[in-house]
Amino acid sequence: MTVPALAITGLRVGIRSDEGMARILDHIAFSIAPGCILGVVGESGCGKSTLIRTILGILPPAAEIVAGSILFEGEDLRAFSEAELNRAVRGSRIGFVPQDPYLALNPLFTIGAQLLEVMRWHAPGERRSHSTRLVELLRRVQLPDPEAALARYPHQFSGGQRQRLLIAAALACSPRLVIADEPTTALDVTTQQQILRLLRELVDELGIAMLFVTHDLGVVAELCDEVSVIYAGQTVESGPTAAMLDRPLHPYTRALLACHPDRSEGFTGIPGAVPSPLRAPPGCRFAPRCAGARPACTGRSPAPQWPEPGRSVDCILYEAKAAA
Amino acid sequence: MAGFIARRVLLVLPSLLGLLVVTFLLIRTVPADPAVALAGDNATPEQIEAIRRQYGLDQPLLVQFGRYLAGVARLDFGASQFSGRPVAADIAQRLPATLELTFAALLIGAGLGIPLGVVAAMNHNRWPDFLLRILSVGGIAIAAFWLAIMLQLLFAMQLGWLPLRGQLSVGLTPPGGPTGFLLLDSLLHGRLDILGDALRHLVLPAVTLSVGGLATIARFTRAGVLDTLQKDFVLYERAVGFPRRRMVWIYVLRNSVVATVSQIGLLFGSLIAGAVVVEAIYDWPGIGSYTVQAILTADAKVMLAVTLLVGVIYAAVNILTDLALALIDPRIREGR
Amino acid sequence: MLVLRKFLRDIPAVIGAVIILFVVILALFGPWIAPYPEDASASHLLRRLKPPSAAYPFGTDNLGRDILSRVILGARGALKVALVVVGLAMAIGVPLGLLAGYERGVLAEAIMRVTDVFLALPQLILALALAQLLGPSVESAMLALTLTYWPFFTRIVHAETQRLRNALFIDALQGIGAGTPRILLLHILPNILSPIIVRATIGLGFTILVAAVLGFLGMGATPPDPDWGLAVAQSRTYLPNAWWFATFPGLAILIAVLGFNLLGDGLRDLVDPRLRRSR
Amino acid sequence: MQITRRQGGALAMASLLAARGVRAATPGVLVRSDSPPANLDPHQLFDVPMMGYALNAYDGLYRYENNPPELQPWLAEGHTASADGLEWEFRLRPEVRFHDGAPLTAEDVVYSFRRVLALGKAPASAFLGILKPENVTAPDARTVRFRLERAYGPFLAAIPIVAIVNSRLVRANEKDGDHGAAWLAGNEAGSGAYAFVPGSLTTLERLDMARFEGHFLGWSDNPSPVPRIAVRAAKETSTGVLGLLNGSIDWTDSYLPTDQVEQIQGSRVAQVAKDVSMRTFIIRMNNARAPFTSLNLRKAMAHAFNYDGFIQEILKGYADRNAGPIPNQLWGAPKDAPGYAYDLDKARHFLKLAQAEGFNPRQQIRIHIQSQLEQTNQAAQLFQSDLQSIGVNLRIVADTWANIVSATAKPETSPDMWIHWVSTYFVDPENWVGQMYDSRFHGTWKASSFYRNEKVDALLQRARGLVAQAERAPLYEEATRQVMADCADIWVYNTVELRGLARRLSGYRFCPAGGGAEMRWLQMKG
Repeated sequence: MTVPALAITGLRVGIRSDEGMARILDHIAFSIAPGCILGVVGESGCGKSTLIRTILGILPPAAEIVAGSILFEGEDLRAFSEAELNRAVRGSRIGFVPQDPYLALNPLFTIGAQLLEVMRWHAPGERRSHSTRLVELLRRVQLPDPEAALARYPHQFSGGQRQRLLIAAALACSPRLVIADEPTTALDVTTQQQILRLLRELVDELGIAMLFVTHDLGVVAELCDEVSVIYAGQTVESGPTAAMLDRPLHPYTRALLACHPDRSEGFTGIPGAVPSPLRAPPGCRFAPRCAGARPACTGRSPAPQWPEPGRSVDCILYEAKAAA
Repeated sequence: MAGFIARRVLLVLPSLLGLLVVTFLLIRTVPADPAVALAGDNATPEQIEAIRRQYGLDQPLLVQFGRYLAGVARLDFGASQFSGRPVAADIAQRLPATLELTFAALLIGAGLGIPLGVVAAMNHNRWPDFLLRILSVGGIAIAAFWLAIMLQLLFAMQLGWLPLRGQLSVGLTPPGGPTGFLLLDSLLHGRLDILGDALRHLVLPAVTLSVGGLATIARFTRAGVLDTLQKDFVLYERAVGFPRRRMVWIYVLRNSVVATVSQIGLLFGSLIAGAVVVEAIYDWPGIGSYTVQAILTADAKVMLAVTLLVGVIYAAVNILTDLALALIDPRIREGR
Repeated sequence: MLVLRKFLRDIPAVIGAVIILFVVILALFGPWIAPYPEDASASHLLRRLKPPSAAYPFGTDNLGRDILSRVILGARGALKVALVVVGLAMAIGVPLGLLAGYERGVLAEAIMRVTDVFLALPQLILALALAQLLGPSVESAMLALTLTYWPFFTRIVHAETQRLRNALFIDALQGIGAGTPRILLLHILPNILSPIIVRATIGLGFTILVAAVLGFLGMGATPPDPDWGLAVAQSRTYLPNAWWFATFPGLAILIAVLGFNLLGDGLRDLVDPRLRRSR
Repeated sequence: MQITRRQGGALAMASLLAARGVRAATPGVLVRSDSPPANLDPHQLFDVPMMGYALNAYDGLYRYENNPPELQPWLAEGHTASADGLEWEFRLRPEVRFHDGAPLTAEDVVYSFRRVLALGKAPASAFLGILKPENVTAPDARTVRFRLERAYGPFLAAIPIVAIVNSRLVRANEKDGDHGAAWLAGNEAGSGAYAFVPGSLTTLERLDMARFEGHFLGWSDNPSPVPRIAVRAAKETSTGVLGLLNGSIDWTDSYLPTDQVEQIQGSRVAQVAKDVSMRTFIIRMNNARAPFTSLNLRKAMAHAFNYDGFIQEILKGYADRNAGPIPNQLWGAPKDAPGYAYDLDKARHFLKLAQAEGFNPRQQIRIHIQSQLEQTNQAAQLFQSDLQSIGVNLRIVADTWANIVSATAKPETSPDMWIHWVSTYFVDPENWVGQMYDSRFHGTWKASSFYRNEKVDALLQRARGLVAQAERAPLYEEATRQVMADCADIWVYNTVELRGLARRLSGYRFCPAGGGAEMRWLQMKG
């Protein structure tokens, strides 16, 4: 078996606040194989952004990793110094596509200046070769008139074009892993489709791994090979996309799917709200909202179960089944 | 770009006219009468009246203003009612000294204030930030002349490193022409001895004058950087591993100095005002002490000319500021 | 309560608040605190310009008055000048800036041109004219300062408002039919408070200092007011010998202004929604 | 005890400051820190800075020297006057040359006087009413004749006011009939002991002068005259004092604050020259307007000012009590008039009388001070605190010279009280009592008490029309006695002028007219 591009196990991240330590990520576990797209799905506030910042090592000063490991191509990223991360990981071996293409580019610098800055830093070399490569990439992401684009400013592009720029930027230093943070939410539906198609093509073409963070199950269904569902900082269920969408195991996944307009007749919704990480209930964090909750759920955290090959679920229900 | 400048210049003209009207009215409301001073200590009331007629001070307001405007249009600002000297000549002689001083102060203020502001912001709520906040406030609060005297005591009296006062040592003669700026002229004439001497004289006044501006610049830069650091693109730049130092000093700073640069435009006015005190203490032969003299002697011609001059400088600096902003921000350049 | 706790954690802001509280107490109860309250106007020729001692911890001034007492008694005037001038300047400058930045066309252009005129008007000349019209007093100096200070607020608010008026959320608000005053006051103003507060806190210090200069030229506080700026201005004749005469009133100005600024910075961090979001 | 400690401190500080001082002095150049005149034309201005310049760059027919001042022949060898005081003839010295080498003749003198009259500015005021331009004539190259409209006692005393200019040079630079006013405002056309260095002027800031070898007096009396003078105005007292202490200033103005004297005296590079002048310090009262129409109130005020406290404590004794309007040492000042003394009981007594006449003590009395002149401020505050103790409410109004003198044009606008000095422009009682209390001068700042007494008017009118001092003196004395009895103003002191001088200078000569600004007597080492 090949080494996964990214493997996270038992990750816990806390943030110091006025009212004590908040467990913003409680236990997160998943892995992505090269050439694979993993969708990480969760409602807003579930810790998706923190997860990305944790992997990239750009947590806010008040936050820290409490436990767990982040293995990137077999190396523990937690062991890297800030300088090493900045020089050799972020933007080079791990590419990043941000959420909002309108806000992510520095408005006062030309596209060329910004993108080449990153390339020069991560792969010192001749300026010309960098710009040649960049132009090629821009052409690859189907940006019109790529040569001229380098001299233009961000506000002179449309949203879709900017997202293409950012995708090209993420690929510029030949990364092994690309993290995409809801890259299509700010775009209109048609553009969204084009971008998703582009991403899929690029992953297949380059054989890289991609971590695709989103709240949109529809996008996941369309794009991802595997899915990992997060609720309130905890991974609740992971597995191949098709299998999971067909037969969700965790009550939360089921509820989530039930909410999706494409997949249910009635718009049901989940009662209650995502708990604050400060006042996370003991045991399973979904228990207070779970229709099938039982007293044991609030007693302790569930242990991960593997009810089918390639699928895992964190729910007491399946502990019982496994035991039986 | 040329259109942009032309538009700005055109917009300035009505403001300047408005400025003149306001000032003229203000000055005319002041009862102080220059004729009394001119007539001297032993004058009879009849002699004072004669002088008043001679200077047209008995004419209706509108006539006086019309005459004055006609003069200004020919760049003739009249003669000082106090000294009888042509106002334009006196100002032309003194203005370069003030400009040299203010530019030097601005240079020090921006040269130190911007980096200090950045450092403070990058260390938000840690000790360099606290220190800078306290120092910059102190800078604004410290009375210029108190600081000036302390600097004089230390550097001119105790250490003897720098001259106490003046623009040039007594033994040296200014090279004269062509620009009127002492530093520039001595350079053009190749008189490095004069240049060095003039620079030594410039240090203490410029530092004193810069303190308030430095504090303002540092504060605005700090606030700007803090604002910018919240922007999505900074997070993005961190996420793709921009070189740290270049990210702060180039990519973040350029976004943060917009407010600072607008401030520098405003600051220039207060620097000229601050020059009044600094010039007095260091005996700097600039426009500040000239203005105070004019105010104390109710010399309307000089006050009007100085007001107009400050207005023009202010407008010019603001146009320059706008140009600088346009250079910084491409969106402004495109008129968005 | 959360706000208060957050504020208390900001040590410089707390220091600032303590200083301001102290100044306010001095301003309110100065005559009861000062060791020699009669030195507001009395003079004692036999103890002129004495250096600091146990009896006169800050020394005595050119008329033998206890400088400590006069520093305490001066708090009221300083507070009055600073708050009134900056308050009035904001009251004039901020609404005009909002209006000029939000509306376009003749009105906005006119406001900005008038602003430019006042911004270019030399403070001293304006102050002189007003002092003559209204009689030289603290009040006319305050008016002069106000008239030359409001344009600073207009400029800043104008620039910031212009920047915001094209923002998406303003479009949205216009779309749902929110009225102009509502948009300006409830939506734009909170977003531009940060530069306003910074400018205002700088202004508090500036005002006290410029008032001192005006006092020296005979356009501000008049003797025997125990005004800090006036004391500093008068002390110049006795420097460098009688250093205490200039130093203690000067320190009083510095500390008061420091208090305003630190407090202002703290407030800025509290009210700025962008900073709030980051926590 | 405390005083000693303070003195000790001052001395220690002075020696500390002076330790590195001497280096800053410029060899061969005397640096003056007083202000240069607002312009260089001695016929347009006549004030202390102008005298500081004109006494060196120009010469007059006569000049005041020494203290008390003596009128000495200068460009003139002497003069004759007709018995009726109308005809005056001055005989010029031979061989006097201007700085450009041209000889100085009677023609230049005539031109100068006519120019003064034509310009009509400050130096003209003594002559405008009594002299017509055509009546100044030159019968020959060395004789100047004046024919006055009427006899004028102070005529000779005013003669030094007029500086003699090089008529050819000035005429050559006349423009649009301005009598060369624009040109001479920035240039020089004199014959004095020092010549202005062309191009060295920055108005009110700096100018340079160089010794004129060919001065008519010659230099044989002075073994080491100052070769070059650099005027560099110091605007702040503290800067001036520091400059004196570090040697970069050789010569300050003569109004050093008394509190700085000790420190300078303790220095090794500088000292203070102290000279009794003729410059009186006066608190004016507006006699023409309530409440000061009341003689009793004026007396109450005069008894409530702490003269000794002000002179001894605030001025450290550097002033002489001068109980009347005329400086003590000048003729015409009555030696027997006692004046008013600080006595709060008497003040209360007169205050009661004033109240009986209808004065309301709650009424606020306003005293205007010249806020940039610290002494007026201190006097007002001292007065205020004494008046408070007898129940009079005095309010201090900070003001400027220009505003006050404009306000004094009319009794309605003139302040209740204000404070000023009267300097010597010509050494004659007319300069003080004559112009201050004759009602014909009402409307000028000097007469701003608006005092009116027909007897005094008549006495002063007569004194003005006589020439012999012996005849005039009793008239001025009588007028002065009357003014003092009417308690028109509060006369405080006669100034001791305090000038900081570098120790490398010697031979300083003081004269109340001009305040010692004549540089030709100075000797300089290094």
